[in-house]
Amino acid sequence: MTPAVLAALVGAALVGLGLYGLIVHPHPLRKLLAFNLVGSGAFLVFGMVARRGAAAGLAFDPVPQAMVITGIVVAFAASALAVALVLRLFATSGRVDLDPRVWTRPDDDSSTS
Amino acid sequence: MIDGAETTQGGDLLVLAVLLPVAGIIFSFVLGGRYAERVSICLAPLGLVLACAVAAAVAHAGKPLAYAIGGLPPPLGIVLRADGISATMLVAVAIIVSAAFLYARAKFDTPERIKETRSALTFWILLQAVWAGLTIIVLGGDLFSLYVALEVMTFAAVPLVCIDGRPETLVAALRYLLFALVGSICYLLGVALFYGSYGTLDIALLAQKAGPNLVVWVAASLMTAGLLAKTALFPLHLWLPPAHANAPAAASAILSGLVVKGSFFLTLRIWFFILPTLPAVGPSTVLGVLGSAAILVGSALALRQPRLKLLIAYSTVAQIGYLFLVFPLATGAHVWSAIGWSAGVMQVLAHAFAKAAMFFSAGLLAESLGHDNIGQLKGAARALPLTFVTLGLGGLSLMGLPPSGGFSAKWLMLRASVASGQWIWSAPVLVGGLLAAGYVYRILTPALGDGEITLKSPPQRGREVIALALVLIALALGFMPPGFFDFIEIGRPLAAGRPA
Amino acid sequence: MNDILLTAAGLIVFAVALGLARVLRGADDIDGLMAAQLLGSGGIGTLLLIASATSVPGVGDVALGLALLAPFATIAFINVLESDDAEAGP
Amino acid sequence: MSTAIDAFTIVCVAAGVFFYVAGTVGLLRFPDSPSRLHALTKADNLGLGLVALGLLPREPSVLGALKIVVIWALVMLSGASTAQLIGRVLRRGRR
Amino acid sequence: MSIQTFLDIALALLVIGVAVWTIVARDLFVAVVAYVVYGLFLALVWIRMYAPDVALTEAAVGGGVTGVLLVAAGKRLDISAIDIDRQKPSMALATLAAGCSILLAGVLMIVILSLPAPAPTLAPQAAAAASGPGAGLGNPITAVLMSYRSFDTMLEKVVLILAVVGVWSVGADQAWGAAPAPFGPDRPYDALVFLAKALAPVGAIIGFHIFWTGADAPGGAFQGGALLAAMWMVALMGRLIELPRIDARWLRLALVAGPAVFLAVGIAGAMLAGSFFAYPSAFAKPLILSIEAFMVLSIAVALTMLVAGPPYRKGAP
Repeated sequence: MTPAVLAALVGAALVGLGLYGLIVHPHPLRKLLAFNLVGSGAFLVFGMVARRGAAAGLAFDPVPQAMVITGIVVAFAASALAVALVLRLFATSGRVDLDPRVWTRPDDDSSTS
Repeated sequence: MIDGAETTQGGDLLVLAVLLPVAGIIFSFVLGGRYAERVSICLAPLGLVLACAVAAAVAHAGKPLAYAIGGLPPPLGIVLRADGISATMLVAVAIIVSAAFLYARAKFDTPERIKETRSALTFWILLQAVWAGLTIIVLGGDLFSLYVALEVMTFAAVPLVCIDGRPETLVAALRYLLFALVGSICYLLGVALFYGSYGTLDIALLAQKAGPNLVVWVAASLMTAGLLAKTALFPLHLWLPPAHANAPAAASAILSGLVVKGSFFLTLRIWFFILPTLPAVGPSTVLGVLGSAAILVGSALALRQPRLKLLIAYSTVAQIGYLFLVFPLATGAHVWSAIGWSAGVMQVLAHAFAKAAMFFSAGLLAESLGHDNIGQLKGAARALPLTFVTLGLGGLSLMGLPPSGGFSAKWLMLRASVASGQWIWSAPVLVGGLLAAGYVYRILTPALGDGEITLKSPPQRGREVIALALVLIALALGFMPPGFFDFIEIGRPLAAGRPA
Repeated sequence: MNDILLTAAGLIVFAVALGLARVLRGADDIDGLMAAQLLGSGGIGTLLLIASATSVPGVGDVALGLALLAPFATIAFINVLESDDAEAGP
Repeated sequence: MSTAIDAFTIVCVAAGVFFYVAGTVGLLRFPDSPSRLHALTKADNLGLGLVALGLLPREPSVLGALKIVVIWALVMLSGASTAQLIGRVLRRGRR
Repeated sequence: MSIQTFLDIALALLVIGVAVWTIVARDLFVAVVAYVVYGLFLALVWIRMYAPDVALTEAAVGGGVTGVLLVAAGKRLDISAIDIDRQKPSMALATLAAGCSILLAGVLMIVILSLPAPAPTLAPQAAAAASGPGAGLGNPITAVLMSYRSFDTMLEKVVLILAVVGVWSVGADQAWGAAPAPFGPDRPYDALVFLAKALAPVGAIIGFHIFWTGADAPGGAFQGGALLAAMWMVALMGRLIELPRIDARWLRLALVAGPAVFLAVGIAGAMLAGSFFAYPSAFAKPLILSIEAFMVLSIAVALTMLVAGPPYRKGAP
């Protein structure tokens, strides 16, 4: 087993772990951490694909690696947006539950448009 | 060289169609303030013209257009392609986005004395971003470009949901974001596996190479699962109703009418364009069953909603279900699969126009009445006649009554299920229609009755007409000439199966 | 020789990873940060050793980047502590 | 010559590893946060310093050697500063 | 078993261990610290995969900048977590989640092991491309990002702009136009000021170095931009400089500079090189480097503004 395949197996495990965290954790920031684990797991699978594609004097196939770099930046942007939403939610309501039952509001409330 | 890898005549149009909204985002962001609105309003007609030009070029050529970016063909380069269905979608997107721009001017105007407001600037930029994302999704020929396009859509759609900043909208946006992000990552994992197997991400190249093996099955399943989370197919629909019901009406119309169709469109790309020859009876059946469940659950929940916008949002959950019946009804190279395909495309279009019109109307109603509680609509139809005409006609299409695009779609679905001997799929179509009738009557019956109603503000004729225009398009779809159904087959693998 | 360097790298990672046990045992936030800090400098040392022992280009630059970023989490944390009263940004 | 350099490298790196281990043990064993902080800074500076010193003569290019020195200097700088910051926070008794 | 294999396995176990810890930690803040540590180990894994470019990105973006973002948020939300984390997930939910996760991870592992050999690759084409049409760069990753997949790279910059708009959009209406909340207390400790003064200029030089060498060696616009963002943040934390107002024209221009220049060059390519996003072969390298220079600017500003958060005005709700 090459280091790359080993890393990809780790990636698969991370995807599983992250999924577990996403489902069981009620706190949005914990969910975000879990999502980031899933993301990095997926990137490791890309990394293995890149390393397996070593050829023509290159130690890796640059195409998947370029994609990982794009992906990392996008994942960061997503984290930033999520953090901003959570902090704003906490600031305006003092709580961060995502459970919809907490948020059902009386029907006579005013309009939304 | 494989077909569709090199730039064809008219390919430039595709790049321009993508770059137009991208440039719009950049200009709006730099100029700021009311210029964001002006840029959007100026670009919309250009986009519409470009979309029509693309459609005309596809129809004229009778085969897909392609453009290899940078003159660099796949596997290393990226190709934009427009076939029949993407040209159709491009036009629909341009029309609905333009309508949303016009409709939103009243609400997201920047007042004279103020340099720039939060909601106006973000709204105009993000709506253009949705437009850009959808354009790339329908034209993209490379699975990774499509991933980036999906992310463009996510980053545009999520803040639109919480643009008015109330805590419950923030929760809706956050849940939407998490679903969307996980969906993207699942999609990305599938992309990695496809690349690892075939060394390319170009859709046309993959279609030639991909065969039925374990890696392909897993990759396609992962991507589909991720896209289902973004499309909000039952049981992954939980995020949709609060998100769509809480956004401003113009945004709700785009989110419900178009954004969920973007990820659905990619599901079509995977199964009908990359893997058309896979013996996919199992997956199609699963998708069909989930779709049927969505029709029943979504409709049943719509019947119980206290607020108009929530009702319409749950109706979206149900109507998305219909879309997935296209998988059992159009898979494979049968005579009937062309009917199923036509049905699916028709459902996409009819729902997009009708739902956008209904959300527009719901927004107008809420602005005029100061609320959108269904229990307090008594006599509202007399006060807002045009709005209720639009709601009623939209409901007609949702129910699937003639003459409407919704009727054509459901009629074609029934025909396909009969022709293919898969009678079972007619059941959800028919039951869904009845349930839709139920929830549409829930809105109309009290409104048509007697009652005293006080308007907070007078009806806005101009915006009512925009909504009415969209719903009329939804009805007009019921009168599409046969040539249209030939057009949407252009470039579809296995399209040969259709009757001459 | 390269194997010796790699072994040293492994030992350092192992040692600082043990330091993490400190945080695992549920000490307070500051201990957690100190462990993270130690891990940062351990990681840099490891990278230097790997750079010297293997022929992967660019490892030195990665170490350089890490060295720049090592104090970040700690500073951010302290800033939050200090600005808690003001309810200010990150 | 090269054996002498190798020996030098080995001695320095081994000493560096020792300080890393010592720092960890300190972090684990010392009773209170200020003394743990002490252990941490020692390990940071000496451990990395010795490893860097040991690797310097193996570096073929001047630029590479310079890079190692810069890295070490950066870690020294940020380690010392953050230690001070943590120390202040500890003294103020904030957790 | 060679020493390398042993180390690889140990590293793999460490990564998984820290990841498990991120998930199971009782305390929100501990989970965040674990995640920062995880980013560091991940950088080591990327090195072992012969991916120094990715390792650098992971260290700078994944570990460094995300670390600042999450540590600050985690500390602030610590209180909110107390009552939420007490709600233990029901046994049924936990079992279901574990089942799904194990199934997914298992299937992925099987698929990973059954990928075809020899692996398909675009490395030969990319290597030829790096010295061939439209590039002339020694770093094949930069060539792929800037030439062959230029379209994706430009779109991804647009994503960054949208993320900034999204983050700004959650601010209060009354605060619109103002600067985000400052990064640190009004009167930072002397040690922090000293660190900022010393680190920021050195770091800025290193950031430029990494961007500049990126044409031919590991590094590039992303990594350089992320390091520059980090250095800007250090200076902001030491209150050496202040955050700009979000309606400042220069800020808006800096944020769009990368994609705008990319777009302009892409359109010019249609006239000068016969195809959108094609580079005239004589100027390919200087053109790419100048696009990258603007991208570095945009990335650095965007990352910083993403961490800084929405505009802030005292007293606004």
